Amino acid sequence: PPEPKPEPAADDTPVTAMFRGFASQLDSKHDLYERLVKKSRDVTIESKRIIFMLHRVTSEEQDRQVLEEAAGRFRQLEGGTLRQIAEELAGHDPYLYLRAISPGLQEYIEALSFYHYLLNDRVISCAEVQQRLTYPGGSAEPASGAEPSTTAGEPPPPAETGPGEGEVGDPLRLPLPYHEYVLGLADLTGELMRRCISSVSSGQLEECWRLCALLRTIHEGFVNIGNTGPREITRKLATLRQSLTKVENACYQLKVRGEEIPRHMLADVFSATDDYGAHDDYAAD
Amino acid sequence: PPEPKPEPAADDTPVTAMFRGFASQLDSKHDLYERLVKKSRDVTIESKRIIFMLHRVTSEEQDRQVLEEAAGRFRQLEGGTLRQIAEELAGHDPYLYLRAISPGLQEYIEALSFYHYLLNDRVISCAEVQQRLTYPGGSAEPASGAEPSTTAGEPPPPAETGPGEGEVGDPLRLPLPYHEYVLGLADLTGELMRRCISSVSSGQLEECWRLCALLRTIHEGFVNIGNTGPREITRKLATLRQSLTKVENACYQLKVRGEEIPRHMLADVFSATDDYGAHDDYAAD
Amino acid sequence: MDSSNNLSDVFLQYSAYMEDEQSLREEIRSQVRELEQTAREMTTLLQSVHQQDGIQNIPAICEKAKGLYPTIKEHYAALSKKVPKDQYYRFHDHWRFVTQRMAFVAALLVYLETEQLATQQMVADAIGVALNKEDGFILDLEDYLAGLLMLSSELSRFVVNSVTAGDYLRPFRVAQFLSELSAGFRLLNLKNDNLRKRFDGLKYDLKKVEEVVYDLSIRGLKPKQET
Amino acid sequence: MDSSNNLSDVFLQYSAYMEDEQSLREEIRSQVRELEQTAREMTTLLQSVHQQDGIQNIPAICEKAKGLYPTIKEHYAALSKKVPKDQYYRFHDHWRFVTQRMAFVAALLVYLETEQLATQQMVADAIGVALNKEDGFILDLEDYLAGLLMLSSELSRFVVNSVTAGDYLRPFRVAQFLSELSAGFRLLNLKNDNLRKRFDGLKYDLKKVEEVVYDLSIRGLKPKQET
Amino acid sequence: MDSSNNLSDVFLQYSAYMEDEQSLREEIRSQVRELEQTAREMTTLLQSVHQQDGIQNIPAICEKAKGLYPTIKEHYAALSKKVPKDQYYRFHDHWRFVTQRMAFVAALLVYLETEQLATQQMVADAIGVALNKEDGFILDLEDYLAGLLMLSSELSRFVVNSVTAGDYLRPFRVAQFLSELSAGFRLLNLKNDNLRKRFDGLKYDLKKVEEVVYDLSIRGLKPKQET
Amino acid sequence: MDSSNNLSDVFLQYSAYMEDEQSLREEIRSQVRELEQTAREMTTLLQSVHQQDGIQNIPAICEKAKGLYPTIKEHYAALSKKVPKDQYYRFHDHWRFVTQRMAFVAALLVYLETEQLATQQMVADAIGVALNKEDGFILDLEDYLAGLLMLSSELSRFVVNSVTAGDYLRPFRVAQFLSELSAGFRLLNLKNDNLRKRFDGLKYDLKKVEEVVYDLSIRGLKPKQET
Amino acid sequence: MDSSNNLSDVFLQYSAYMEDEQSLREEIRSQVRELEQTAREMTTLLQSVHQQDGIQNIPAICEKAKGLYPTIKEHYAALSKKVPKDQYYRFHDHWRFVTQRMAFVAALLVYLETEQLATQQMVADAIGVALNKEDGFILDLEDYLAGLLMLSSELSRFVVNSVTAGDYLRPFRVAQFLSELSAGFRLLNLKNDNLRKRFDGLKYDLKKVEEVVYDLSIRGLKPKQET
Amino acid sequence: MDSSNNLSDVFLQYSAYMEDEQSLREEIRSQVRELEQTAREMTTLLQSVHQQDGIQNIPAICEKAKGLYPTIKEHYAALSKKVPKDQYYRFHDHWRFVTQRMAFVAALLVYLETEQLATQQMVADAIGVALNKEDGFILDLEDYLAGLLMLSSELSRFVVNSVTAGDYLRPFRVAQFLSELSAGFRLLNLKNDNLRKRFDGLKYDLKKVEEVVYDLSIRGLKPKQET
Ligand SMILES: [Mn+2]
Ligand SMILES: [Mn+2]
Repeated sequence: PPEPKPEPAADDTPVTAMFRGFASQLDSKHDLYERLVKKSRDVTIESKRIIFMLHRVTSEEQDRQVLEEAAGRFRQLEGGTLRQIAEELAGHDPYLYLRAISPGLQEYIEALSFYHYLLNDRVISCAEVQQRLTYPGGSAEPASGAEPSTTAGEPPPPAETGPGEGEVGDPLRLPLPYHEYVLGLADLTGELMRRCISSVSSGQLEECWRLCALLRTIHEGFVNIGNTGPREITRKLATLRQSLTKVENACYQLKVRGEEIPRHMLADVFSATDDYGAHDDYAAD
Repeated sequence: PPEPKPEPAADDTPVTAMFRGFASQLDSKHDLYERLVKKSRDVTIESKRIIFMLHRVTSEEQDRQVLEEAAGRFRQLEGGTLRQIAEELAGHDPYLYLRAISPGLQEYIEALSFYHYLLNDRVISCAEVQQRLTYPGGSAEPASGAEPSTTAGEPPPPAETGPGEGEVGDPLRLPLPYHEYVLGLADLTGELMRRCISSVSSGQLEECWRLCALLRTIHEGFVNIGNTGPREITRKLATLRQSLTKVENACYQLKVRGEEIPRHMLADVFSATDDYGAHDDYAAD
Repeated sequence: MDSSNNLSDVFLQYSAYMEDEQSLREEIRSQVRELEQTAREMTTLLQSVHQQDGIQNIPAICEKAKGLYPTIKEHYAALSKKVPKDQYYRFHDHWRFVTQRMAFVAALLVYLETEQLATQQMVADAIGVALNKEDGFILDLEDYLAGLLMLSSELSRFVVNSVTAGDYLRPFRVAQFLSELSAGFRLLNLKNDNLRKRFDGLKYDLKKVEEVVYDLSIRGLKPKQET
Repeated sequence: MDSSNNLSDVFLQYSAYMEDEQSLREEIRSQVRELEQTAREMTTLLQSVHQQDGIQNIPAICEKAKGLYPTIKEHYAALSKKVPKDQYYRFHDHWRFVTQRMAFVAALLVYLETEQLATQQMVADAIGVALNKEDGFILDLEDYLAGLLMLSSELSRFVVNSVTAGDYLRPFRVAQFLSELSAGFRLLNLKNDNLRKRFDGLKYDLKKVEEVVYDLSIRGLKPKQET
Repeated sequence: MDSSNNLSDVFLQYSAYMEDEQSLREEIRSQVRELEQTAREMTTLLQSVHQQDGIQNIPAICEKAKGLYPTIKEHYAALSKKVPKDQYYRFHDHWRFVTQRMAFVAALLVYLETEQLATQQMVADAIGVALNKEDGFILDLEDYLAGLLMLSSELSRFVVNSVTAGDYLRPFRVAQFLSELSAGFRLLNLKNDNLRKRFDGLKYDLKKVEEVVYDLSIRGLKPKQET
Repeated sequence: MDSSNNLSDVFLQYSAYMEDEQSLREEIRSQVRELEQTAREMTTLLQSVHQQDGIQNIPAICEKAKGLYPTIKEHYAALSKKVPKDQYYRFHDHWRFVTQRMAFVAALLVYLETEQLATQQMVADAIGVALNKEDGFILDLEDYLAGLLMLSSELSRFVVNSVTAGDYLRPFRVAQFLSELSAGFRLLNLKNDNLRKRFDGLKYDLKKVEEVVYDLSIRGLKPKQET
Repeated sequence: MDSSNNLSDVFLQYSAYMEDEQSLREEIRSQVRELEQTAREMTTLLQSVHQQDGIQNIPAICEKAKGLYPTIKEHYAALSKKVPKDQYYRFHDHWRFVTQRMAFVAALLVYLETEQLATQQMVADAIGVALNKEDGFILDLEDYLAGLLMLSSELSRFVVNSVTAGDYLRPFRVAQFLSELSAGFRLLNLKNDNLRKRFDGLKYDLKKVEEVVYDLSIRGLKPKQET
Repeated sequence: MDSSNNLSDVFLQYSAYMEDEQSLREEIRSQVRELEQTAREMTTLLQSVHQQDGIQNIPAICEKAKGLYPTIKEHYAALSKKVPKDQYYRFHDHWRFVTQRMAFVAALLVYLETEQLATQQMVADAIGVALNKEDGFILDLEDYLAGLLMLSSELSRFVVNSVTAGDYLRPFRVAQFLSELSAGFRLLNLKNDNLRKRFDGLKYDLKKVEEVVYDLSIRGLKPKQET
């Protein structure tokens, strides 16, 4: 963060001198805000790219490779841009700048929780995410994998950590408000829906049922929140419901279509086998 | 009005043949509408120009000349574009096309009533306006003063009067709904306000008082209508109120300024003499 | 003072004018409300064609619905008397919606009985209004067209229920009908936003019916007489 | 079939209930429209105080306007009969606006005649409604306050026109009145957005009147009796 | 000075009155918030009928949800005590939404257990409020109807999930139920814009369920007992 | 099933989190309401400087208003205790408005007593909050600036009333003061929409005061000591 | 006087300039209307590919539609002459919609004839506009992409009707094509909301086509030549 | 596979193109921000003409302000390089506001130095942009006119402060100038709502200046050299 640099002009009145100080304070606040907006945008872009990549996950062997690549990119993101955000924020009231970083944070949570679901078949908790955004050793050396970012021209973080420099021993952390985490989860449902739609095409029926159940559970959670949460949630709830409807309709279609599959043809259609299509009373054909 | 010209294609089904007829009906309705919109726009432009010109009226001699020019231009407008509109509408339900011609009509009423006020010092009535828009002899020869308009390419009115041709004896008239007339009056107040502001500068105090009283009376009329009229009135009422406030403030300023005029200086300031400035208790100066 | 007297005449006249208009509108509105009531009854009666047993009883249902035509005609006659000549479009908004609905009802009845498209003339006759301005209270072309577009939505639902009720032939005929109707509408240069939006609905309805036809075809349920 | 019949009975019942309410609402609306008509007439009459000659004739103008109070009271009595005792607030929106206007008219009359502030009680009495919910159709406090805030705007216009008509004393008295009224409103914790916005208007009106006082003072037009 | 003192007294009185009302509103709001909390819990519990295993466990789920009725009743009793008898509609907006939701919940429970339509009386009893204005805190008819229309949307979703869970019979029964419900609503002359829009939703829900029935029929999945 | 258990933990935690937040917000809101009450009282007291007799009694009025500072400080102390460290801006919206008003009040008091611009430090001290985040509950810079911009509007009104009360010197001094303030604000790169709009107000206020100065100058009422 | 004359000359010049622009806009609008007319005709012609007999006659239908290209080119040439070279984006909104439609038409024609994706260059050539800004009136990239996304929706409908008409091969080829198109769009970082929404539509079109492929596969209707 | 590779190449190309445009917009925005900074500095410098001592020092103030023209020109040159020659109007909104402000600044400087109206050419030259589209980055006519209308408001304030500072000649000259400017604008047929509203402002500015002229005249302060 650039220090205030009021350059009093020769003909300044006391009032103008004072306002030069204000100008410099407002500018540095605004500059920090802008820097955070840019970094947040970088986080959004990279998170969206990881999500795109994760949608490629289908077969076992490929999975491992893609998931490993994703793991690496998350490490880079967390050690790079996200860490820089944490450093910029150190010593500031994070809520003053929340609106600047919120879009990036939510997209990161969306990507990370999608990855985590693919890897572990469960939803990552808020504490787990916070853990990943906590950097032991405080303002230590920048993460080794820091990506070559467009912000290269800025002063290197270790040299000048700004207002927070007094607390070198404390772990550096990018504070994650619970609301942001939950809003990220709400976005996750869109990706789960997309994954379900692709699963239908690639015949991974088992996963469709699983995704459908998961989406229903998330939906229940949000129904219980209702309109008590931040206003954004209400807006996202509508999208969530749409995603849920799409998934439920896809599962429904799989079911009714599956009901008329002649058993012997199953192998031709789906590469993966499953315990599916027990009924045989399909229509005259 | 162009007659329907459905050209049945060779491979038409009965349905498509029927729809060709509909298409032609819809198109000719739409074309008429568009023609009326254009003519209405011409009426608006000419009316606005006359209003501009009328704002030049100040001294006696010049007045006569400007007012005569305005009279001529109104005759031309009424015998030209407005008559063309009447001819286009002959035989049609005018309310179907009211929205096309309404802006032009209202601007014309605004201009005409402004002119009429300057000439006769009173407001023209709806019947008087309707009188001017009634053309004896029905679809007779076009008015001699018809302006060289851009619509020259169209068929000459006498040759083809369209659906209304059966009623040659009836006077041709451009129907003027009362609402349109009243809406035009509402617009007049804006011009009266502008005239008042100019009168202040040119020192015609008598006229300011007169205009102020007139505006107040129109305002009372509209207060009595309230929100029972068409929605447009409510919108215009706000503008009317603004105009009234401006005029009342101008009169107020004239009064308080006048109060401190040294009597002997009056002649220098105002060209017109008046029974004004009776008080002498003006501030120390 | 002269100008002020003159002005008070203007506003008095206007006041009287508005009161007349107000009470005329009130009468029209109340007449339209009765018309809407009957129109709603006809629509409700026709809803039963979607029922399992309704599909087998179409002629009876149509007869029952048509029994309300005389009432509809009376309402239109009464309404028509209230509206001054050449001022149809001054008050059009009051009956626009119900007339579109009646055009739909009439066109649905014609379709159910003859599988033909009801012409504007047929609809006008059915509800007892004129086609040409000279002959009085009319059926506006755009209202008629709006009615046809409601028909397409009803038919796409009807096709689904027909199949459920075991009638595999109907979808093929309806697809043909809607395809012709759609071709017709494509010829129009729709400036009216409302019609344009509903025409998008027709495209969607047609697609839906085409999918039903596809479902039947792929399952070999396409009856023989269709080729 | 049994359940279906039953269901349609239940809905017929609901339907009847809703029709009743609908027509009650219709009656209220039409009664309110008449009330509005008279209220508009009173407002229009009072507008003439702004005219040059009106300022000299205030008592006569007030008398003329007050001549309409009996009609107003009749309208409120008729309205009050229509509204079920415990459903005032169900239909409040219908007469809210006109009642605010009547509160304004009554307060303006009181001010013009006595240069005093009309209390809620005085306004209620003038238009013939109650103050306490127990006594029936009431004057809602917020509607009364809204009326007072309209008064301030009318008075600021009145001050300007008084000066134009040569009355240099009035601005000083109105400034004092509005300043007290403003102090009164400051005591209220206004949660109602509408009132709060109008109160900002009062501040603006007061400022406007203060500027008139200033204009007179600086030109030595401040009459002697004020110091 | 006298008038000024007086004026400030009057305003102090108004101020006290408004503060009282303010705090009443505050209390109502906080009571409604608790009610909403329980309503949300019931809704959440009922959501599990959509899960694969939920469909086999409907009676148990219903029991669990009904276990919250006593709490709901307590909340309504508390609320009812706060609201002055004749001011129900003054504060109606505060509990309108949650009451519609409760009407939906109650009607869903009745449907899941009996496949019948819950009447207004049944809903009022379930949540512990009155039906007639004379008896105090009531269930407004329009709120009840809004609840029914939410039910239709939930059922159309439920039908889809039932099929996914292998229950091919349910769609036929729900189609019948919604078709009757739709006929019922057709009897009403809906002036309320909100209800009218939701009724359009019901038509859409019905169409959706009919398409499910179609899907089953065309694939020969129509169970034997239905004809 | 694992994932579902895990998820219900997530939502349970979130629910608890939100309840905590909700009740904290409730407490803050109620504390702020008390603060607003005192702030309103101070503003009301200061209003009397606009009165004829008030202008002669400025010191006494200021003393009386300053008598409420201890109460203000208590409220801020209580508020400050409720807000967790480093979460000032999480709840800022709750007290933003009243703090701007207090900044205005404090700056007005300083101006009336010293004709100087109150610094951010002076305002912070007066209302008992800190300037640096490290020292606790702070006075946000933008809120302080918003308070200064309210001051300009009050002063432009004050100038008008001063002249009415016969003080012809004050306008010249206020014009100078506002002109400096305006030059100061011009140095800021205002991103905050609210401040930017209010700054437009300052320009207007300055123009107004310049016109008063003009009125005095042209009438030779410009006192000698000003050149 | 000199300066005044001069000034009025300058303003007359400005006035003329503004009138010119107004009439230019008018001309553009009317030229675009003609273009839209022809575009509509082409679309209508191409609709017949969905007909039973149309699917067997694709080459003839394409020829007929392509017969209108010269007219389209004339319209674009006329339009291009009207638009000042460097002001394309000043008036872009006027022809944006019809150009997207023409991009769709051109891409559909290319697909029907070659089963290839029409590049931006191919579309530009077909309708007679340039690709590079240097060469004059261009085909904006986003308009081209919007046209491609309309294509996907048309093809998903086409696939359904192809199967009905007995062409079991086409779905497999269209599925491949749309899958590649979808992969292409995934490479874009779509900022344009409109495009992004349409891209979601492409995914659904693809899913629909894949379901048709599935339907054919399970019935052994997958033709041999596809692998 | 061949076609697929090709397709993905094409889309990669499109993708790059879109990214470029995005970053171009970013660069333009940041360049405009710098331009705004300098424009603000010039405005601030020119504010001092309203000060007592400033009015005696106009030439020096103008010189100082003009010292920033080179920077302004650099910014416009840099901006101009970024904007593709034929896409001025694609990005116009980004610099529209600051260019209006610069037109105002340039016209004010010309007026202060020569008491002439700056033509569009003069303004364009001063800020270093072209007048004709052929010559590159231009000064749009409407932006120039908006700048002139800002000038009138500044001059009306300037006139008031001039009189305060003892300059009694200036009001007569400014009145003449604004009267000519107003006549000029009357020649335009303003379609642009924003311009039309600002033109109403010009009329009021003129009235204000004429009142000053009147004030001077009645006091015999009209200097001799003016006739
Ligand atoms: Mn996403
Ligand atoms: Mn006008």
